[in-house]
Amino acid sequence: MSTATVPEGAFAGLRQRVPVGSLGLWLGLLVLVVIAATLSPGFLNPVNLLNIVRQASVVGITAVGVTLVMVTGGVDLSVGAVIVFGSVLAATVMAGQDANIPLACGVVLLMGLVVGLLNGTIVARWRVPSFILTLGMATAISGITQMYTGGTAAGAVAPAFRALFNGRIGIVPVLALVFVAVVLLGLYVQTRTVVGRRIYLVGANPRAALLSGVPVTRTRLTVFAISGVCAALAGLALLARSGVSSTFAGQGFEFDALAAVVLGGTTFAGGRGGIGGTVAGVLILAVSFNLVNIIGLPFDMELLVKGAIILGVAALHVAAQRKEGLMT
Amino acid sequence: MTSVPASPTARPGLSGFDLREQVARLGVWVALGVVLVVGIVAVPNFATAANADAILRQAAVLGIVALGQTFVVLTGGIDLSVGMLMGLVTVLANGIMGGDPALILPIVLLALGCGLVTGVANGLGVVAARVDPLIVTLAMLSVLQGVIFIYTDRTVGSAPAEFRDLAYGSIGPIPTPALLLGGLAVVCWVILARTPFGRYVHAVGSSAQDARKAGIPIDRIRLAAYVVCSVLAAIAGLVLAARLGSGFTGAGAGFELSSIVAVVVGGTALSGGRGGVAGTLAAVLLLTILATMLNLLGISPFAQRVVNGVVIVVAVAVYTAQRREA
Amino acid sequence: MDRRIPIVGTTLVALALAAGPVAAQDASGESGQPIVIPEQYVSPEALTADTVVDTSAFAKEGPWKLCVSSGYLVNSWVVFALQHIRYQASLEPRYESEIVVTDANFDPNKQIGDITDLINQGCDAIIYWPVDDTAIEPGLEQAVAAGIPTVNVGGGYADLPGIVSNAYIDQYELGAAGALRLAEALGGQGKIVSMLPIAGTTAAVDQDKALRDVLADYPGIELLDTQNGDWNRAKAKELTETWLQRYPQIDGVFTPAGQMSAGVAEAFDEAGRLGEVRFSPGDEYNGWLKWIAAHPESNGGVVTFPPSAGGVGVQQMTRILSGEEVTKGIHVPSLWYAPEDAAALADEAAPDDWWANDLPAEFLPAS
Amino acid sequence: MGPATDREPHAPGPPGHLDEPPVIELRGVAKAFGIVRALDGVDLAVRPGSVHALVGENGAGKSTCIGIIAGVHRPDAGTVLVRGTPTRFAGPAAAEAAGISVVYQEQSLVPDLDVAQNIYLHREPRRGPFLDTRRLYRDCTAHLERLAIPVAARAPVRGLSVAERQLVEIAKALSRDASLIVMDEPTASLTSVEQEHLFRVIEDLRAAGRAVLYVSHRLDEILAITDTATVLKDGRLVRTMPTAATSHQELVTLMVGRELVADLYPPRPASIDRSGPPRLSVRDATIAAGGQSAIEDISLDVWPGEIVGLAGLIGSGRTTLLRTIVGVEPGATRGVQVDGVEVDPSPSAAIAAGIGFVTEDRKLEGLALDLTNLANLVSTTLPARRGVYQAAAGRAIAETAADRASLPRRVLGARSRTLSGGNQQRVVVGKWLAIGPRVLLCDEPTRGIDVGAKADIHALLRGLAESGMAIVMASSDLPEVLGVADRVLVLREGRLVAELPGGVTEATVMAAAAVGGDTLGDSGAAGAGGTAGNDGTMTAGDADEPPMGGR
Repeated sequence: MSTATVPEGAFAGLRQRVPVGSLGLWLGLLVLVVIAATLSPGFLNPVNLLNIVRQASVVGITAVGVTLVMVTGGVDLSVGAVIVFGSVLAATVMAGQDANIPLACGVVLLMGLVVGLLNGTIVARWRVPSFILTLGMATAISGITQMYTGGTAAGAVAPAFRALFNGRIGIVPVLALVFVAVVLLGLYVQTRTVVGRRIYLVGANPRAALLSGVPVTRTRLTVFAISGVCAALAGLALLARSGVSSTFAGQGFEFDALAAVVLGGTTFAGGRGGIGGTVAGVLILAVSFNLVNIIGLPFDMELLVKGAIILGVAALHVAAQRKEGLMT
Repeated sequence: MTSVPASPTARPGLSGFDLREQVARLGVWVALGVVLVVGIVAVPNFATAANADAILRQAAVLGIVALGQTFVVLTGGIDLSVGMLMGLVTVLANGIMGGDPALILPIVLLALGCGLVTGVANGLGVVAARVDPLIVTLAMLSVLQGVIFIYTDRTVGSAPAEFRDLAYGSIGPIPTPALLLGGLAVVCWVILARTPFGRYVHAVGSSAQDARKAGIPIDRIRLAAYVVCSVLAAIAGLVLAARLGSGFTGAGAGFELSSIVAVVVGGTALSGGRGGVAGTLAAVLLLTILATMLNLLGISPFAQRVVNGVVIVVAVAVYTAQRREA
Repeated sequence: MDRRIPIVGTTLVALALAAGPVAAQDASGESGQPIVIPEQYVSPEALTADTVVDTSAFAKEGPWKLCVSSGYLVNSWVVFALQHIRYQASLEPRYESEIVVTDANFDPNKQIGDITDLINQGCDAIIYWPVDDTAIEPGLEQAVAAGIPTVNVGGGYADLPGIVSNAYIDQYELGAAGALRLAEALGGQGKIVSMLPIAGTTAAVDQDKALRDVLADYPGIELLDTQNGDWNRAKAKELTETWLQRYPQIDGVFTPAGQMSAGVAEAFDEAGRLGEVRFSPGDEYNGWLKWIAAHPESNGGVVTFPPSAGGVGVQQMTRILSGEEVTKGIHVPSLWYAPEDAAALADEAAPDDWWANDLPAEFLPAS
Repeated sequence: MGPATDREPHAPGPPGHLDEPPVIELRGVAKAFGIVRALDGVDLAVRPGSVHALVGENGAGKSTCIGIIAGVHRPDAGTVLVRGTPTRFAGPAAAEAAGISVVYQEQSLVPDLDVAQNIYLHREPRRGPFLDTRRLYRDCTAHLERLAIPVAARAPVRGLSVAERQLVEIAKALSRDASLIVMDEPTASLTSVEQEHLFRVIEDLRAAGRAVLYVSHRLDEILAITDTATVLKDGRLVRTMPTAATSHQELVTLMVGRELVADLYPPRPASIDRSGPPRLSVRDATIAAGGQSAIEDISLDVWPGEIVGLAGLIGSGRTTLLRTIVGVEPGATRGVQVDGVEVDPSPSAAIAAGIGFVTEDRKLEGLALDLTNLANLVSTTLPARRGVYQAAAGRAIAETAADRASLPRRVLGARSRTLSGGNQQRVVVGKWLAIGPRVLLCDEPTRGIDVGAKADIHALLRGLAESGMAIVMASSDLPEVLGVADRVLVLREGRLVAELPGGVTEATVMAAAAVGGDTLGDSGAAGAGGTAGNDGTMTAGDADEPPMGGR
């Protein structure tokens, strides 16, 4: 007996194989792209498009990790602080020497892992609500960052680090490639691994997952660890991009990432959504930002439009979901 | 002899009193007590009337906005727009008054009107458009900030002396803003604990579906919660306007998160349904007193931040552990 | 007074200006010296800075407990200003060695509370930089009422009852100097964009006004767009990338803060359009100084935004506590360094997020 | 127990009410959800002073019918008449105002409120604009006592067991001055004693001139207590008839549309070979306070091919025992062996040892409703090679499991939420069959599912046992326990008090469950089940206090 003859089953199977999020979301992105292309002839220039992807890379890399956390029903607001700490730490360890680059990257990723494991342990074992826990963690980490640096972003970026990560291969920015690589890796974990399966089971019904033998605690720990490492990697990306660490630079990244993830259809309730939708969310925000600048709106109007775009896309997305019968 | 057989799960109900649940509920008050005792015993210049006065005045702004945030969180929502609303009220109030006491009443009405409109807009976004509250209010944050900058791009206006009394005056020995906070807290407590509306707020947050089955108009309750939240944020904005005495465009930034922290540290579950304003009030006092103590102890600002983060983490962890056992 | 030199200079230039704006070629003065700008661009409120303040009410015997209320600390400039305060206080034996520092993290409500805490713990003097001048003034008034002098450092000049004195850097003057320098570099012709700090801050407001006032005298220069780069190198770079996409030709960039100058310049460089553009002077942020050293051909030099204002504030405070007569404001002059001289300020060994300074090693920010 | 005269005669019902117009009447009502026609031209009239049964298989349209009567759904076509007046309910509140009260099958209590707050939700006694808390608890306590429901008015609902919640649910519906009470599977999680009590309550309601619309899968109940029966099939009305004029067989035929085997229960094997080692062995399971209730020193052995039934009242520890065996109850002491090998206390260890656990509550613990049935079916196994999920193997496992649980393969890609209760239960059973279990623990395996599906599941369990599996089945449905199990263990207050052969009478079991282990010990040779017993604490005082018992 084959499922192919039954439309319902076939469609669901298809959706599982191509984990891109909802169609409405990509249509929304398309609309924004069309508007931008109409307003600015240079918008569709591949270099510009790739630049937008590169601009989105810091938030995007972060959002991949946050997505996995949110699919399990949690949230990670400490990522902004980890990004900043990561970039500061990397610059300090590098101290301007190319020879220190591997060590610096290693130390930063390890830091992200440790923070993620700490978040995950507290959330999974003590079952503390992750929103507030990671908010507190963010405050503590930014304090530690300042204590560590004495308030200024110490250290210096090694020349080769910038040359490598802020450069291009052909016309393709390396950071855009890193972003794409992280997305593909994330999609692989989400769709092809046991961990990916477990993440959805835990998010959709943790009690059922536990009884089904899913290691719920370890799964939660894993996603927070992934999120921490992604944020640390985003910190490295930020450093590569801005050339300097700053104790101030990362403020707000956690909400940018969160907005992208939620726009992408991953809900706070968990069990739904995924990295595919998140990528669309990240790109929608990036194109919106670009669009607002293209039009050259004054700061006040910029804020109004930004609010309207977030709300509009989210409402469209919700409407599409409701049509799909996912919401009651 | 009781007529209930066996089931230990019925035990809490037997007396209608569960010790652990009560401990969980009182946890934040216990922490507040401990911090107070430590402060009085170990921190120089802490146990003075002047310090108490300062703490109460500083706590009032966060306290009032956190009261409102409690309503929204109880329904299972969240409001990130409160800070910018406070900023807008601060800017408009001082900008328009420009020191003219005759404008106080109109300004108060205008502020409440701003709160009402914002609350209705947030509420409709959540109940009518069914967008996640975090997204709705994040968008609203952006919109309100835009409105502030449409009105002015710099610090404007001033508050007349009569208006400043809202923040700096005293009635008897009690600072006016503390009295306002106390009064609003009592009103909010009565609403939540003693009126049908309050009961429905809890019910909607605990299980919207079941509340709907009971005939509760859940959308209207949610909408009302956002309105209450925004109106209280507007009142907090008025107190902030009086305290700052001028319209600073960035005045309210940060209150969205600090109010949520206060609500959660106060024991209201972010998932909704459980908690109340009493805990929020205690948490606001706890956080304010802690900040003051660290200042009085001369702890470095960087270390203070770490302490703040750890306090949030530990408070919530301990609290969760208590609730889980209960 | 420290302010006299620029004013004298200003007068001279003003005379020279009689022939028209083009004559203001030397408007920025000599390299390494305080900036000099035409009188028409001097902000009027700054003139009250010469008002003499009676400090007798604040005079007291040492030792003095010096306290610092910071509006924010997540910014390397204020960290350096704080280190200048520490250093300067260490030179005056009447100050207690321990300095109390509070941080309001951009919340004016908390800064008022912090100031009250400082009053309650018996501080003898409060040096501060505000979240916003007027927004925290009620707290300062309480301090003054309690007999505690207050000195504002780093921000603009503010004439308010709660402020005993200001060690100020004139944001308008700095902006005007930068704008004039850019206008001259462009020969009075071209299209420019403007990158300002955080919207609503005194710096953004004053610099914007200065730019527009100067441009009013240069009708050949067109201001294409204004954005807020928030003193953030990454954000400035991102905004500039959009400019580069929008405008096929950009002749000049007005960006008087080094963090943003560096981000803007990098974006132009990466787009291969560094050749077409002139920059306004940035400040002595080390990342910008390093850029200047590496790109002698394309930079706008430096108009300093000296963190030593912190030290000047302590000196002013010492006079107040001693009962000496002071003025309402003490101007901390911005110095002008031509591009060729600015490179010498760069400290290649130090991080980018660093400021040119003369502090002894033990007073440099800990890392 | 609970004689009718104890109850407040709060019914206005005048005599001669049978001549009155129906309390509620549906005429030609149709309702579609998307392309699914849930109801198609259904007529239904419920008269005052009558108990009206609504029967049908899952998906027959019963729930939609209730939804329309309760004002949750609005009909696409047809008329709803309340006491003869055409009415359109704006919402649940309007239906409630019209005197309609619903006991939902899917319980509708708000977990963070207490019992009294739930019972009077949206109808709180007030004093001026404020809640009259004192009266709330006073009224509620009186109401609960009147119904002899052993739950405290101030008990938070979050802490109540499923059965206790069901009782509160009924109390809530009865607290309204309703002229029509709709009961959707009210006995699904009740034990026999509680059911008996409920039936007396219903009898009183009828006597008081109220109308009761009674929805149940348990045909014996329907035949016993209802006056009229309406059978739905596929959203259409099949027939309405006086209950007295029909039979079990006829009802089943009408519902299913085909003849079912007369005996609902599969034949039991003549004997079980207990000479070998037991497949599942539990020694001295003890836990002070588990998720549901405490248990103490429970030991049992189950041999291959055997189905052991667990009977007992609410809170007797049936569920806790099962949860302890699979190792999800922290703090429990226990010795569990499968085929003589010790099993660590964790669900994954239990799965590795071949223990499957079909949980009581599908939505709470059984299924991830938002995920596909395929995802749920493979959730217990997740075939992997070096961390990489083997999709093809997973699909094969799911298909095999679906086949064994009689779940159509075409629904594998659909979300579990979209299935009927019976099919959802098949998914739950299927995901445990996927592990190739040696031991299967079932908690209320047929709760709230229809006759056909129920018989399927019974047959499935029997078939699994015959293949050598050891099965432990806890159920409140006593006929089910007696009909399916080879051996029945009776729990009371967390202790094992009796061990009875399958096929004993319900009365025997109830006596043991309510009174204590008088009948225990005769089958001690059958296993360690005999080790727990009457320790003398069971006094006559306890005996007359079953949950629904009165004073």
